[in-house]
Amino acid sequence: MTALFLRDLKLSVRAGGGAMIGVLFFMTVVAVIPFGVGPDLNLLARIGPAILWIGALLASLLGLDRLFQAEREDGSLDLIMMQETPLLLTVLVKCAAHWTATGLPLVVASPFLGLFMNMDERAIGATMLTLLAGTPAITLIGAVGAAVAVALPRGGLLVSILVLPLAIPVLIFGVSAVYAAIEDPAPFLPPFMILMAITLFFAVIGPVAAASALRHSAD
Amino acid sequence: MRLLAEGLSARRGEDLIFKDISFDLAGGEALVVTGPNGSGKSTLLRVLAGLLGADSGRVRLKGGPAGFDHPRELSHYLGHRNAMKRELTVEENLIFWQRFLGDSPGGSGDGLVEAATAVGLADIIHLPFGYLSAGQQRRMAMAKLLVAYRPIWLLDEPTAALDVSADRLFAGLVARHLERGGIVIAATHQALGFTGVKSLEMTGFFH
Amino acid sequence: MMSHATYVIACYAVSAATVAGLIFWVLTDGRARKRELEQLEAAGIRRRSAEASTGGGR
Amino acid sequence: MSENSLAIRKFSDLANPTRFLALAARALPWLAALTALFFAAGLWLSFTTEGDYQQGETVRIMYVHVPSAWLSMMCYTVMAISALGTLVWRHPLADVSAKAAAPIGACFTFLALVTGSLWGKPMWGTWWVWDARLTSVFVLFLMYLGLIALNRAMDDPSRSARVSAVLVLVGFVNIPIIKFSVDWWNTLHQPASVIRLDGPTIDPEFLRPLIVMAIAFTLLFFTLHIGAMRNEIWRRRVASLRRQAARNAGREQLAP
Repeated sequence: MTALFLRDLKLSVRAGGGAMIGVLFFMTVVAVIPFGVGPDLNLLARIGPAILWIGALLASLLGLDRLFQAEREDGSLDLIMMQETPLLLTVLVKCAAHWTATGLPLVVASPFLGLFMNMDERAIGATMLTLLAGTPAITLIGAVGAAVAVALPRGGLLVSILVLPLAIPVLIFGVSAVYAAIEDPAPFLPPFMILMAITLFFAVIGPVAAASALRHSAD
Repeated sequence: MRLLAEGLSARRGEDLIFKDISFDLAGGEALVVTGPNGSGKSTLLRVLAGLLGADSGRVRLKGGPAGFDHPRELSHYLGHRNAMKRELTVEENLIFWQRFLGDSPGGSGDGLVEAATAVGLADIIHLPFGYLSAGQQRRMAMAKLLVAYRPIWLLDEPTAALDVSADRLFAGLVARHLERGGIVIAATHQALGFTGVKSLEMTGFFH
Repeated sequence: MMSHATYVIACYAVSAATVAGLIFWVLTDGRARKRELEQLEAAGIRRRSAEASTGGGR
Repeated sequence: MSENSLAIRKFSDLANPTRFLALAARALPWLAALTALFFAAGLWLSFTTEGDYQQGETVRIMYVHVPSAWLSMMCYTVMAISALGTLVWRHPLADVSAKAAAPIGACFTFLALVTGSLWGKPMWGTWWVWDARLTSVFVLFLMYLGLIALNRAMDDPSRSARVSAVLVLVGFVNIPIIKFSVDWWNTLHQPASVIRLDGPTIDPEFLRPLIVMAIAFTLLFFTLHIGAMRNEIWRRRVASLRRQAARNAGREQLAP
């Protein structure tokens, strides 16, 4: 299993890998927002956490469609599915590798983009923390979409359409936890706990659903 | 160890691909599946590999290691595609499969260099897989059969991209596997060039 | 105005780190490539143009 | 190699990668030594000169910030010229030069952004404002990263060369925008004070370390660029040798 994890990490940083593209997309999306809403620093500080979250959500969906499709195209998926290790464990490991390659860089880049958004230290810290807790959930939900769309010729866009509605709860609680951290009356912990619960929930549901989708899409 | 197929039939979508296929293979025996395109050779192998469900009938393993009653986990499956990543070197690919597949009980796989030598390409394992020609890629995919031990080999058109000398080399690998008591089931258009094998001709249906 | 010294030091530290990283990248990358070339040459693989220039005296 | 073969007679001689490698091997130690010398002088000057009465100690940030900002633009200009070389003159080294310059340019742009922020926090009270110059430099940074990603995404250098050359040239419109943004729009960033038609407006006390540091950074850029180009040439040779090795391995198999 470590072999699979390491291989997927290697593949994502090698030529043509998606590790850097996600962060770049994240930065570009966030950099474009001020052109749209104007350079009003107070306004940017207010909407900053939401923009960072939406940017991270879109960026982490970016490479997901290749998660199983690339394996299927070169025949590796057949071999992976024949093994005695439970398929859902394999899916979980693949998700972990994918998140380490694309999700973690987003979390690391978020404080810098927070500065661009004129957010204060508290908001930046809260955003980073919620992204750290929330982006794995997006990857895990995305794995289900990727598994469903694995056999489709142009599954890329479809994965995003399938996954985005499912990821809305993550967005809601992620953003509300950040705002709770900035604005005093609302407590930070309850939404943050719900966010972590969502992640844990999808850590169970995601691999199970993805594994069964993969089994049924075999041909 | 015996591999038994009893009255297998399979469908793809609504179409029946084949029906009532039975065979019985003991260790050291090979089965060559022949037949025209579309007669269901690949489907049969995928059913044996457990990648497709059989419509009726079943595949059984007798006298194998305890806990394995389907050949799936004791099989190597070499499909049309090589299951190697173009971006990684051959060495990285083989190490990955060696570690990921692991050895089945009752044997152990060859070392990396040994396996690459067996397919005649030991000096280029440090190259990225994408640099290799189609024939070399196919041979490296065969080296994958050697790095992790599996008693059963399921081979789908194994020699499609190979020239004559590589064909012979491959026949040697299969013969060695049979000598050690392995089972080989190969679907192919070409004669594999080894003797003493069972054969199964698939005719397909004409609607 | 000593409070600003932190910013100055941070600035020079970041610059030094970035420049050092660049230099390190160029050096290690060069070494790795050179080693690969030597390995290939040891394996008996030569560039055709190199063979031509040693043989023909271009 | 004889001394004769090292002499560059025509401009086209530079096109030969082998010549370039030989030249780089000779020039690099000198360039590196010169860079170190200028950096020593520049750093000494920048820490011994007086602080500005208005900016205080933070004026020392300028000695790093201005050269990196200047290099971020110069590096892109080098890449644009290389892109022209790829597309118009089909110069074989032009593509190597453009590819090698991208990561270096990205690093200097990053430095310009970071040091600018570190200056902005005490002076303007904020890390970042979306003003014309800052924003256009940030866009430049994103362009560098995009080009690096593009170069990495395509494994065949000859194919990627043209494509990224086109992209570099299209992106070049950003450079004049950065340069003149402070003059065209009235923004927070102060206007150019060194390179002006009517001579520098800056106090010679600050000008001296600034110029020495600018020279040092420029030398550093060229040293790194030549080094990176050499690495890129080596990388391509390794790749072509490997393909050759793969072909040879097939031939040996056929021979017996």
